[in-house]
Amino acid sequence: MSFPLLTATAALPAVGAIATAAVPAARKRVAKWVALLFSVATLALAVAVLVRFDPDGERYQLTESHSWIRDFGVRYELGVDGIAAVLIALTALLLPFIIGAAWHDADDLEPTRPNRRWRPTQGFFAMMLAVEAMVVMSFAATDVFLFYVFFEAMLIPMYFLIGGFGDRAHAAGEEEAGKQRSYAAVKFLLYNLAGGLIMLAAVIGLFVVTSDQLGEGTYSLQQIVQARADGDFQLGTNTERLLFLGFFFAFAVKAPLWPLHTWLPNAMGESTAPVAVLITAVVDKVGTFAMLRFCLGLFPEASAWATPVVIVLALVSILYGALLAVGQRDMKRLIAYASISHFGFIVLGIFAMTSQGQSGATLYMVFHGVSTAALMLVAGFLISRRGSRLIADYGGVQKVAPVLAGTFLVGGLATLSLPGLAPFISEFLVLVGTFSRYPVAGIVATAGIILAALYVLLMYQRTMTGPVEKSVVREMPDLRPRELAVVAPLIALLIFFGVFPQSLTGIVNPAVEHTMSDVQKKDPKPDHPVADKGWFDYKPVDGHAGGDHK
Amino acid sequence: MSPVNYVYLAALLFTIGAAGVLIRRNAIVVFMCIELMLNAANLTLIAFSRIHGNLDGQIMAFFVMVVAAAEVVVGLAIIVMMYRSRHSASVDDASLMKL
Amino acid sequence: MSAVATAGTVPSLWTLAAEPLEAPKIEYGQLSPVIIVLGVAVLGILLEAFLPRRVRYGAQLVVTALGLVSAFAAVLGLAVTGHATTKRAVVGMGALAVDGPTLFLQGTILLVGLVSVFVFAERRLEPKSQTAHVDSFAAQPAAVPGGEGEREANAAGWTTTEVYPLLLFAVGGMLLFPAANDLLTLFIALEVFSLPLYLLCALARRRRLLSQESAVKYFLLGAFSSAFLLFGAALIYGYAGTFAYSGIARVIGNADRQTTAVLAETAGSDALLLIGGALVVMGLLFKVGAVPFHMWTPDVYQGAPTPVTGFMAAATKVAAFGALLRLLYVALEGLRWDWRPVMWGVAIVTMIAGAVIAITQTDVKRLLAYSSIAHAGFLLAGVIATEGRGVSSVLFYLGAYSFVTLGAFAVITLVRDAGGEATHLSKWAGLGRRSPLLATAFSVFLLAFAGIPATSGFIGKFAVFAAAAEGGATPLVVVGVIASAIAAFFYIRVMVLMFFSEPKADGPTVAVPSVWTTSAIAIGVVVTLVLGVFPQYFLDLASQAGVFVR
Amino acid sequence: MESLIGLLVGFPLLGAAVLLCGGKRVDRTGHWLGVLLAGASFVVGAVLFLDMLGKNADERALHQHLFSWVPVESFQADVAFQLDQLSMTFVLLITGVGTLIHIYSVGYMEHDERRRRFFGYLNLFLAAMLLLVLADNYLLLYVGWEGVGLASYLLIGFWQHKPSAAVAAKKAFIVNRVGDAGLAIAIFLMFTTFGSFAFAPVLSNATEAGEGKLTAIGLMLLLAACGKSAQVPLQSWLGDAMEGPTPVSALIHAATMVTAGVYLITRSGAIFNAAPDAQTVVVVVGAVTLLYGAIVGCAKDDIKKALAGSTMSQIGYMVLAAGLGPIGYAFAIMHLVTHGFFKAGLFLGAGSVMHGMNDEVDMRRYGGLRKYMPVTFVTFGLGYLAIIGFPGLSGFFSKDQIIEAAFAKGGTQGWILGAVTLLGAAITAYYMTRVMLLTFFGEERWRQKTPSADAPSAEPAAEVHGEHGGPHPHESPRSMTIPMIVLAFGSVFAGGLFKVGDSFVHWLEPVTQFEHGHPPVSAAVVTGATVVTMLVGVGAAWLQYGRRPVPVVAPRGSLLTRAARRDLLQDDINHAVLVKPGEYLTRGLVYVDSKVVDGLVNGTAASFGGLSGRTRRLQNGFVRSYAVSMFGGAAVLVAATLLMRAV
Repeated sequence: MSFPLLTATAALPAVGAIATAAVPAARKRVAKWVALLFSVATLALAVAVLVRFDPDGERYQLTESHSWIRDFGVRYELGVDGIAAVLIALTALLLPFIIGAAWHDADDLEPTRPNRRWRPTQGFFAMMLAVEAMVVMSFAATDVFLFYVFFEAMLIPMYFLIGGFGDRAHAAGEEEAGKQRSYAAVKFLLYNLAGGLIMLAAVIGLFVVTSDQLGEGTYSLQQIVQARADGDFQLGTNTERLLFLGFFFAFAVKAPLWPLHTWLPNAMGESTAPVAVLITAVVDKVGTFAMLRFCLGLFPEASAWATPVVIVLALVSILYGALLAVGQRDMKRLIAYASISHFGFIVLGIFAMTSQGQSGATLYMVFHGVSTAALMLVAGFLISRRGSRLIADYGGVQKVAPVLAGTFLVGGLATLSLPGLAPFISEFLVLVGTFSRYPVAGIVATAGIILAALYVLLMYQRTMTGPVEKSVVREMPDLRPRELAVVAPLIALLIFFGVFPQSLTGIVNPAVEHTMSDVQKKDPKPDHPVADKGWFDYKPVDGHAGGDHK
Repeated sequence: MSPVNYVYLAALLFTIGAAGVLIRRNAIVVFMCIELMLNAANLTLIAFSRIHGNLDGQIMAFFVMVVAAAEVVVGLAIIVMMYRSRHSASVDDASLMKL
Repeated sequence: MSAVATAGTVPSLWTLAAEPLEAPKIEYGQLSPVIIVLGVAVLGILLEAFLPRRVRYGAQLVVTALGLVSAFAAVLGLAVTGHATTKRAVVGMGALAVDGPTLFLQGTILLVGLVSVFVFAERRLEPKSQTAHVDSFAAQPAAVPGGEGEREANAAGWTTTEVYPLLLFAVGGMLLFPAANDLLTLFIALEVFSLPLYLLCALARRRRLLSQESAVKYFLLGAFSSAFLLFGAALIYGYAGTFAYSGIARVIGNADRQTTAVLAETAGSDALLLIGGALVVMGLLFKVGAVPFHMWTPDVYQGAPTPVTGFMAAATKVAAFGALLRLLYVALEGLRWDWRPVMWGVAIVTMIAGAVIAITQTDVKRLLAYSSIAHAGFLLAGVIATEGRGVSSVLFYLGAYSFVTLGAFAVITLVRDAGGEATHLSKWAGLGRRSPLLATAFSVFLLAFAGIPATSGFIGKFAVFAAAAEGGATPLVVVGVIASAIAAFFYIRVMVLMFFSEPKADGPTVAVPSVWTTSAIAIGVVVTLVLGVFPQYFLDLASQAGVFVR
Repeated sequence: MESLIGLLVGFPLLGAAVLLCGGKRVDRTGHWLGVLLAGASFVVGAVLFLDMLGKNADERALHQHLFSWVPVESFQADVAFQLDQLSMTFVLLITGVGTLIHIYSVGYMEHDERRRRFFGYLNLFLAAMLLLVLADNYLLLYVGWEGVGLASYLLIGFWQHKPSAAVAAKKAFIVNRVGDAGLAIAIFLMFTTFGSFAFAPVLSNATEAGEGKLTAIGLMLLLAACGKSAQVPLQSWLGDAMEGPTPVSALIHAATMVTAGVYLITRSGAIFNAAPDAQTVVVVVGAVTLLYGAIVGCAKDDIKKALAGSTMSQIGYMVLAAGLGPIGYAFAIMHLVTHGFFKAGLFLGAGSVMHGMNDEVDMRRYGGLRKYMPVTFVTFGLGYLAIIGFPGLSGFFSKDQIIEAAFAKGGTQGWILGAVTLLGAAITAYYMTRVMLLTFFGEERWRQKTPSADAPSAEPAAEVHGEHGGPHPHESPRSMTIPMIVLAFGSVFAGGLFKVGDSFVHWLEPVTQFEHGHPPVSAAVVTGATVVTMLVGVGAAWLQYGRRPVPVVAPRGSLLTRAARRDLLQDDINHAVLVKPGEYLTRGLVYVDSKVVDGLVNGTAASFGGLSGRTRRLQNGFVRSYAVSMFGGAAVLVAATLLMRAV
């Protein structure tokens, strides 16, 4: 029995949450440092997971398996493939930055004046860590039920994070802001809860069919996949489709996919920027991840059946999200719609059912997390200076706060997938993967990259350039050291992965191959393959560690 | 006379009692109608007891009577209490809580 | 009579004496829980009669608690010695069944009763009268509200310590109810626990008009429904010639056709059985609060003193579902194909109506009343499932649900303003800011009601739906899931109010409770979480307990 | 030698990193660091060039594989460089002209407080541009392709405080993105057709694929080229791009980046050769743009925009030549290089004029400047002679070759193309003469006080200086004039050098292949016709602007003039066809999202609320109605039970 690394990775932030919450109310600084420390320690464990993970080894590694609820065939089963390992690393990576960026977001209001208003700082950071723990568990769970538990449970702390802590000032006045915020929180929760409950029906259905066919109900992904491979487990066409729909609905809400997306702009718009990052960069990834792991893994035939519709929805998401982003006046909502567009790409990549598409989608999850974090956090810093989310309230910031503007631009360029930055790799892979199976879809999706340029640069132009207003100068100090410390590493990562994505593809590719074999799909062959034609230095397909060719 | 006719009579009584509950306003009368329903049940029990030729039904009837008496004790107490507070025994007046 | 046949003489006292009368065999051991509780109840009456007023509270409390604890110990002893499984038996000359479901539910009821006693015993909440602390019950129930008598009684610091014996009587009846193995016992047990409840409802210290109104409504409707139940019992007797469940089951199963000609004749007419069965079931559905027999629930829940509401909501449901299960599975098993579709309908209507009507409620207690209706629907879904998994899932659900309910109502007793408990939802605004701990506890209960993972509510719901799905009631599961989604809305609404709304200036205060209520709430939270996270042991218990003796 | 290739890109990249991340610490020395690294890159390029000259023509190509970049199954993208003659040509042009313009910028940007940043962007541009021409596969090329787009965006919008500059920068990027999408799709097509997108395997096997596929790839590549090289229909951004500092216009929007499209088409020659339909489209695009740019150039009063029109037109020539296939590739590149010299020189001259004229850009307010700025006048004049194709200067040789090749296309097409190129030459001569006359000759109109409104795009700085009265023209500092002189040399001699013994054509032949085109008439006739049309153009311009005084405020002009001033309505068309509908679509979707999509959700919630509100009224508080409900329920229960049995 080896050291349960995955459990530790999930448990550490949970312990951190408790520790943070237990810090006495007056010692807010201590609580923040505790939270930061735990998130950094979690990152160390996540790195250990990556290091211990052997890309060429078993499909699921670092597995743990214990009985949990025997009656429902539920086991505490953990294990990571390359995709999960990378996503756990992403989660653990982002949390310290999110916490760092949120350093003052939950401080008491008006601390010096007599009408000081206390806010639950400890709770704020504790809930962030709690979310991290649950997200890590969702990525690590190979038991459907176990996954479901954390998939649903993470809604609660998220709900409080969204509804309980808004931007410090709001143009519409505090009361109105409170209303908007609780509307957003409720919408978030109800949407996701509805999705989750429908999934619950499918989860129950899965139990019924497994206990019917395997003699004993089970939720173990590995067991089910194995049984299907052995021919012991076969779902009727209709059953499989219904179950697939149940699962997919929940994931599509979480992802979010058009037309189930409307909660996201509200949630991201009303919450503070770090929480918005938590939503879109961390929590929502569970949805797309689960499509890849559970929808495709458990219901390959139904996935194939649904592919045309899903592809269309993904395309609509891409274009619709981008167009709506162009039309936004509120920069956080703009980023939210941009995320919807990006989630469209991820789903597209997953359901293109090609190696490039799925590897691209996985990388997309990671890179979108980092790039959106960079953009959103800088936007948050900007908003915290002026107290307004409206693009129209800014102008000429570049002149007075060049570093802020510069980082904002880099975040924006990453969002529009500029080559050289990480998201380009993933977006291109998704598009290539899609194009090779569905050319028309690939072309339509490519239109999304033009719109991305439009919404990013439009926002940049309106906020950062132009003549400088006097009030802007007064209110706009450049990035503070803490803020720079949060953003700079993210930007460094974006550049690093833009140049060396290979560090991740090596881990992700084998996992994608397994998924591809789950769904029994092979990449389309080129019409006139040149691989075996030979040219003076053309490398054959198999190696990915090519040397120096003369 | 066939004992089955008693059953029909009991059904009739039961219906009358139920209708009374639905129609009458005075809590006491409503309560009496409920008692009527209980007695209809008693009559049924006894009739069937006779039909089946065993004593179970009759024993049950005795129990029902006891229970009815207990119910009267509790019920009247509650109704009287209500009457004293409101100076009305109309069940329709007891409608503060709704929706 | 054999004596008559052999002697050939007119029976006389002598002959009877010569033939020693066989005393009914009573298994006191197996009946000990009921006997203890009823005995202690009688003792309580005596205490009430002979003890001076000022010591009654303490004495009653001790006696009641001891009684419940020892009854629970008896149940435990019976369970440990195998009376739930191998030694399950019909006792008391066929009147009662002591088997798994009985003991499980009796144990639950006793624990619920015990925790309820804690809430009953709370004396810190009401403002202290001149001489003594007082509880939530009327000083002088017989006095006219607002009259001279009430004022004097209040001034004297009187309390209605009769509530403890009343509680015990109710508990005693409830212990009998799920054990009742013939229609006679069923009816008697019903009345035994109903009558004390009617009285308890009328005993509120504040808002006495509402309290009395609730008692009147409960009483009249309760009596009305028991008349139906009785008439139904009579008709079944007419069909089967016996009240015993086993006998009825035999007749339905055609085993007794040949016994008597009369029986054969009546048994030939299934109409008697069907009508009778429907009426008996209706009487039980009234108690569980199923639509359309639910209308008493909100009014009574609202008007009754909150500790009583909590007790009633939890324990009545447990007892009534126990009785319903036994009736359907032991007596009317042969009619399965008749009652199943009807119960389907009832379950669906109950789930939907409960959830939908709750959306617009403005009073916390009424809200929970409708919530309890919706939960009755979920439970009915489990009832419809097969024996074994269905029964054990319902048992688990009942155990989980009752503690959540108790805890929730205990919280309600603490939120008070000048007029007593502040149950209007608008007054709960901002509770999370004033009293985060209490609001968190209430949130835990709400989340459990909503069925969020990591709470007992989730496991319960899952168990019930899984059983229903396995039993082929998939549409029921789908409706249940939809109803859950609707229901989530109003649970969330309360949480929004508590956490995200600005506290009102004239809002209620949260009274600091004594150890009694605190421990009741704490028990509720702990049970909710433990059953949510480590349910296996209790699921095992429930599934071992899931078989009826016949 | 291979390992030096990386340095080509590495030096300027290092410069960009240091300058952009270094902060205020490098403010004082930053610009010299930029110059130094650009120069270093040039030196490396020169070394490699000399090395290459020493080898046989077939062995000149160098290849350096750095590392595997994105390996996903059959999708194998590498970071690898390929330095062949074509790339070499570009490397020298880019680093050479780039270094000169770096030097020029030291003086030009002297008073700008953000000079360090400017040099950082310039270095970034160099790195990206070099990556573009050195990449050995289309995906890496794409990186450079968008990289230069980014640099262009940053530099056009360098004076961000001017809204017009910021808007122009954004426009440039977005229009370019349309082209980029084309390039991306081309890469997808290559991948699905060949399973690869590296130059070598794709191009050497191009003929195996069907013509339809190749045409599709070709058209997508053309779309990319149109975006980057400002060809119709994606031409609209180039004029606005003149909002950037003049050195930027010289380097990026005249000499190097805008010619990337020509590079792409030439590089992909194997594909176009096998797809005649695509070639035809290329030729048409080139021809249309050639005339379009020329016409626009005639009407502009803003000296930079006039030159921008000219750039567009000259690139039209190159694209046209590239579309002709092997008979034109070499000439396209040759014209590209000579154009790089003289157009950069012209822009630098224009910058020098503006520098001396308080950043005034309206040529109608110049006049008679030759006395005040002799060096500028001479260098600008040599560039002028080169571009109009004055015999003996570099533009003459390269343009003449293209016109010959156009005729050599053969058939009606050949005649039409020849005519168009000749016409273009005439118009070129016309508008360039106009620029020359308006700026350096005639009366000194800048002394006139004009009550009318300021010139449309006077930069803010002009207003500040303007308070002291009129401008005081003066020659620019040494750091600016020296690059201009060097470029003037290039403008004069490059063409001849290339022409001698067809050295340039032979140099490129291994990469682009070469066929000798045979015009239907003799080459001498074509050359003669070229010279004649050029003289006609010059004469027309002299008649209009040399003989008569030029009004300071532009006359209303004919319909065509007015349209040309508005860039032949390009923005109006884009606005009407794309922007407005786009705005409506966006606004509509915002409405749909909140009212329909979200409305459905909220509506569902509300309808449950409504249902709840109605249903709860059944709970009317009356015991008797509760009893009715129970009684009814019992009846239904009984009836249902009986009914189940009956059924």
